[in-house]
Amino acid sequence: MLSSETMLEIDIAGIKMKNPIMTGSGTFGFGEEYSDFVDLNKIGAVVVKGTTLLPRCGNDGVRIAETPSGMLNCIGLENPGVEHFLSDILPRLKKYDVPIIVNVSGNTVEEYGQLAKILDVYGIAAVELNVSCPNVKEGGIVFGTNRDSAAAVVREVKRNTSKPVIIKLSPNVTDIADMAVAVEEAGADAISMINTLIGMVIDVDTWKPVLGNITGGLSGPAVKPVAVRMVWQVAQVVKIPIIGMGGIMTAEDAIEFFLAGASAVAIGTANFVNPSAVEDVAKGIQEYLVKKKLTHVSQLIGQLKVNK
Amino acid sequence: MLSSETMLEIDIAGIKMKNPIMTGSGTFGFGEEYSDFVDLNKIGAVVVKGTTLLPRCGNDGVRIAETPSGMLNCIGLENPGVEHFLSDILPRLKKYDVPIIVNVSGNTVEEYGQLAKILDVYGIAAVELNVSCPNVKEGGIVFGTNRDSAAAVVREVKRNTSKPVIIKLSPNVTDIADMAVAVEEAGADAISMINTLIGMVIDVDTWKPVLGNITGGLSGPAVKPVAVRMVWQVAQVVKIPIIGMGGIMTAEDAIEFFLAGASAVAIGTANFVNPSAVEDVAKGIQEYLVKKKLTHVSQLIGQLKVNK
Amino acid sequence: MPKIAIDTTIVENKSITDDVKELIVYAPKIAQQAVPGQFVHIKIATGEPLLRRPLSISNVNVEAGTLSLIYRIVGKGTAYLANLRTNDEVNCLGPLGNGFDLTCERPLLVGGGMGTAPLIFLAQRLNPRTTTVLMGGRNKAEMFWQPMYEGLAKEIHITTDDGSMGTKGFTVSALPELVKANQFDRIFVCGPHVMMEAVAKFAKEHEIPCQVSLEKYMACGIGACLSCTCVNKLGDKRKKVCTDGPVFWAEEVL
Amino acid sequence: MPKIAIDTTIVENKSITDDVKELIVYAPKIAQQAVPGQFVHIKIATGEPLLRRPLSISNVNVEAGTLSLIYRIVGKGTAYLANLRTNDEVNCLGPLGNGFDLTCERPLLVGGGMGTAPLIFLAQRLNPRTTTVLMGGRNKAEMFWQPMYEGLAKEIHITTDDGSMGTKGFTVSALPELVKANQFDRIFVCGPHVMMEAVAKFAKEHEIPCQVSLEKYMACGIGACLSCTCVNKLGDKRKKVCTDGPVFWAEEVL
Ligand SMILES: Cc1cc2nc3c(=O)[nH]c(=O)nc-3n(C[C@H](O)[C@H](O)[C@H](O)COP(=O)(O)OP(=O)(O)OC[C@H]3O[C@@H](n4cnc5c(N)ncnc54)[C@H](O)[C@@H]3O)c2cc1C
Ligand SMILES: Cc1cc2nc3c(=O)[nH]c(=O)nc-3n(C[C@H](O)[C@H](O)[C@H](O)COP(=O)(O)OP(=O)(O)OC[C@H]3O[C@@H](n4cnc5c(N)ncnc54)[C@H](O)[C@@H]3O)c2cc1C
Ligand SMILES: Cc1cc2nc3c(=O)[nH]c(=O)nc-3n(C[C@H](O)[C@H](O)[C@H](O)COP(=O)(O)O)c2cc1C
Ligand SMILES: Cc1cc2nc3c(=O)[nH]c(=O)nc-3n(C[C@H](O)[C@H](O)[C@H](O)COP(=O)(O)O)c2cc1C
Ligand code: FES
Ligand code: FES
Repeated sequence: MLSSETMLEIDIAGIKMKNPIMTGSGTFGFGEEYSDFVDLNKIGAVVVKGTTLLPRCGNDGVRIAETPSGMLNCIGLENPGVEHFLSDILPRLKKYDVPIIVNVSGNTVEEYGQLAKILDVYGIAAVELNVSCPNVKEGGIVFGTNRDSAAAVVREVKRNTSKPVIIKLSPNVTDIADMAVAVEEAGADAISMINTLIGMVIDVDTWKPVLGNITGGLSGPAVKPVAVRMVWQVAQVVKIPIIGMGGIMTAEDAIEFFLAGASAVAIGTANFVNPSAVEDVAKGIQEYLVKKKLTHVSQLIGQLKVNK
Repeated sequence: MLSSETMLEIDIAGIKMKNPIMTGSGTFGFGEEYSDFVDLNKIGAVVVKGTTLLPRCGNDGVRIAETPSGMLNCIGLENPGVEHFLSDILPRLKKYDVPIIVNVSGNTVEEYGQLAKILDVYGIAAVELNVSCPNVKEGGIVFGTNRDSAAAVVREVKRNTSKPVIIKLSPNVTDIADMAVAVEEAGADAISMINTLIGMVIDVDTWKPVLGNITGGLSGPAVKPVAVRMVWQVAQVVKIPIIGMGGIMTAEDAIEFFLAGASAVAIGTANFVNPSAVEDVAKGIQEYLVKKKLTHVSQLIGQLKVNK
Repeated sequence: MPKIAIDTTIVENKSITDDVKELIVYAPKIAQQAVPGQFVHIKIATGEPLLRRPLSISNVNVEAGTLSLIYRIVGKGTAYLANLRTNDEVNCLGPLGNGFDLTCERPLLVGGGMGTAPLIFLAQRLNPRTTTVLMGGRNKAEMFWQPMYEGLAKEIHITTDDGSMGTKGFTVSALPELVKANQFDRIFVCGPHVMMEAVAKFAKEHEIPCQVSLEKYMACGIGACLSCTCVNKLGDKRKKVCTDGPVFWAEEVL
Repeated sequence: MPKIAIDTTIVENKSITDDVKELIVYAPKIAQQAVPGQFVHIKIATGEPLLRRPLSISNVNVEAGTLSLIYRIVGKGTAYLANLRTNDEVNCLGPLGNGFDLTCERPLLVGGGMGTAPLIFLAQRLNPRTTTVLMGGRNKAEMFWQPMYEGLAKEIHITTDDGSMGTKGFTVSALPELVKANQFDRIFVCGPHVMMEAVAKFAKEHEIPCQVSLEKYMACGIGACLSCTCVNKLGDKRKKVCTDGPVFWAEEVL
């Protein structure tokens, strides 16, 4: 029997984590915002807000809408830019003993490469590629819904960094397994999934979209069944580790993802509801392992019993 | 000002309906099951359970699972077969003054044609093509997620029937607008959307999938934002009418679909929660029109105000 | 006999054990029509949980216009239900399903766990026939049923898995003796699937007509969604537990 | 001053008008720290609605350890909240946001609609300074605030859109006269956006420092999600209403 200290320790693509509970980019700020509620030294990894080359002020108008068991957001990648992150924010984060993963978005394949290169510095554990934002060069196609573009982004980033490269898959695709295979072949070190499903809410009084951006990304418990299914499908076809997310509120939700094949999980929307969710989920998983007389969380990974 | 009788009357691809509230296939049986709760003569159309050439007994094991604001189902197209439908069920339905639309599923393109031909009889208002079931000939690909297969199904059916042909789109695709354009070009008279999103739930106690079929189709309020978004996207690119569905519980939900561009709506999962949902939604829409001083439901269709 | 869906007021929601409660709702139209073996499908809250929950009618009081539903708290819906108070409302859809076939003279009722609930209503309606009840549970704590059968059965036999009350063992182990001592012309059984299988097998061997009451996950409860079908051993078409059942002749479904 | 998220017990949830209620919750740690202008973000039920709801702290009773939240029932969350009873629990996250700047001597408080709520707490803490309150609403039915300001303001002026109480018109129409009669060195305004804009414009013209309190849809409430940002007129970066606000100097954001 391992001690409770080590039963959650895990290594994802070379990123050593005290437990497999990470934060979903955009839902945990830069980590510091949650320091009243969570001991940042006790969580698996902090994945910071989506970062771009230049500062962005994001979308105008209403940016979130609540939906049944979920929410839509169209923040629009508001962020201070990568340089400001490195000069002003990262130094503060370094005082915590937690891997910092930077989620990045580019307008072109080259921009992803540039971002990766700039971020290939001490204090950053990995980069996570957000390929779900519309871009210009590809004529409105999103990198995340085209296997070749997604693979091109991964290859370009791998050429530019020594850090592990995580690519975050969009669920808005016909064949998620095919996307996963493409990015694995291109050299991705890990896959995180799922990003948000595209959705929309209309105000029946004003006849206008509720969100300033018309559509937004759906997250929260509503999407969990889709996320678990996709993680399971991808786990059948790739060897690289999967970071599962989408609607995780409790340890039990997280365990569904592990059983489906995720090696780690991330907590997104749940942080808004319960600001200590990341720690609570980690504790709950530990309790579950003890109850089930297991010694390490890895004993759950991909253990779904399917007899068809 | 039109009378309350006529303010909801609508014609979808030649199907004359007293109101634009239909039922979602598979959620309303053959209509008769709901006759204690709904006056079938007062609803827009009854879309009956998915029908196949031969009787099918459906999937084994657990067939439904509740999810946050939604449910998964894997009924597996249990149905008595088209011949039994025509000989035993349709005669009973003919006594109601309501259009009967038959939802059909084939294993091959030809089967869809055969089904359409067999159903090209008096008493049937239209056929609705369910193209979201895995099939054999295409090697596991689902017709509904491939533009060419979907178009081929529509063409084959059009050749074999004099009835309006509605094709029901699957939301499990990268580009729903592209699918819609393909089926419109192939001659579809109307589009219904959305069918269910594929999802999965795992029992963390037994480590088994809850559903006998491992995965199932997600429906209910959870999917509404995705459905409204897809209807809106498709309404921008096709001229044929759209029958919107996905999570409609109330008149307000239905109105979102009209504003997004649907000409009619269907009620699915809500029937299980409120067995008189179809009539309640129709009444609610009428009240809304009166409140908004509108004279006809068509004044809502596609009226979303977007200033981007 | 039309089914109805109505908002009903909670008259009482009382604890029986730590995790079992009895809900009394005022639903005169359903109470009047209901027969033993039927169930109601209840919508517990406006929003979540989304689906209705099927609960057997464990008894009715036609004069008072009330239904009694005895339920174990097992998940989200029943936990929420347990928090409701007198005068709160739940929507009841019912009465649903078919009932037990009462054309018998000397019935044996076999209940296991929560399956014992609908047999109370059955015992009541079998009166004044001579009725024997056999009930089983895991331990003494689960065997709170006896007072509810007061005056409804000639004799009550109890088995518990751990022997903490009645005879140690499963209900089926008690059958040979009971059948030897009585001339049963019917066995009604409601409980865990394995138990119903065992009792039905025994009944078949002893040529006693046997009815079972099945449980399946249900969405509509009225025969429309096909969530709940089971294999029909006597034909090719499936049976719907919600409308063809929940009560079946054992040989149809087991 | 660490923020906390705690389960709090409802002391009272009383009706003020048809659609406005006052919720008193026992949250001593928050009550102790809170300053006027701050809010709490409350999780109303375990499941749905999913997100928290921001409500201004309309007053605190440090001795009793309670917070008062005055809310209008406008949608799903507030409707659910309105149904809660004494001893029910809600989870409170707070105190959130910055507060009003109290470095003034002769303040004018302008409240519109539910924006009048946080000004009660402000008026209390401005004591013993001489405070004038101007409040506006659509009609008499909306102007239930007066007793809540009892003893907190030197004078209270009221405007209603329909003239059913006080002066007919908007709050801003009453400003010229008030400003002529008093030497205000600060205007605090909380209410509909258009009203705050009008008051801020007036304040600027009359060179009276003015603070406004903004409302935005919020997910986290603690500066992490960027749901709530607004344009910073004095710089290039956006401001977060939940942490940089909700109280801003008018020229920063209007
Ligand atoms: C005809 C019939 C009669 C029943 N009568 C009784 C009774 O009298 N007393 C009693 O305690 N229980 C009875 N049950 C079982 C009862 O319906 C479930 O315990 C209850 O639905 C669990 O709901 P939950 O939200 O607490 O559990 P959850 O596990 O959270 O429910 C999740 C979903 O699974 C379904 N589900 C879970 N367990 C069962 C089950 N055993 N059977 C059917 N659906 C299930 C729920 O309805 C819901 O859709 C009956 C079931 C059926 C089919
Ligand atoms: C800092 C702050 C302080 C507030 N203080 C008060 C107060 O003291 N008294 C009071 O009555 N109201 C106050 N409000 C507004 C209050 O938060 C909303 O009325 C409430 O969230 C509506 O919730 P609902 O579920 O009833 O409405 P719904 O419309 O069903 O809510 C749907 C979603 O929209 C959000 N939302 C709707 N209206 C508003 C709004 N006006 N502002 C922000 N989010 C909104 C909800 O939070 C929720 O996420 C305040 C808002 C903010 C931002
Ligand atoms: C407000 C908000 C902002 C988000 N911003 C980002 C982002 O910048 N980059 C990114 O890759 N994902 C972003 N996401 C997606 C989340 O990281 C996560 O993938 C998604 O929300 C699903 O998980 P959940 O259901 O637990 O929230 C955002 C989500 C939310 C709700
Ligand atoms: C139990 C169940 C069975 C269904 N069966 C079918 C079917 O046979 N054919 C079909 O095209 N769609 C079927 N559907 C999909 C619905 O018709 C509808 O498209 C979907 O449920 C979304 O609408 P809703 O959210 O209102 O339920 C089924 C849905 C459910 C829940
Ligand atoms: S529950 Fe729907 S058919 Fe039985
Ligand atoms: S509400 Fe999340 S940053 Fe303000």
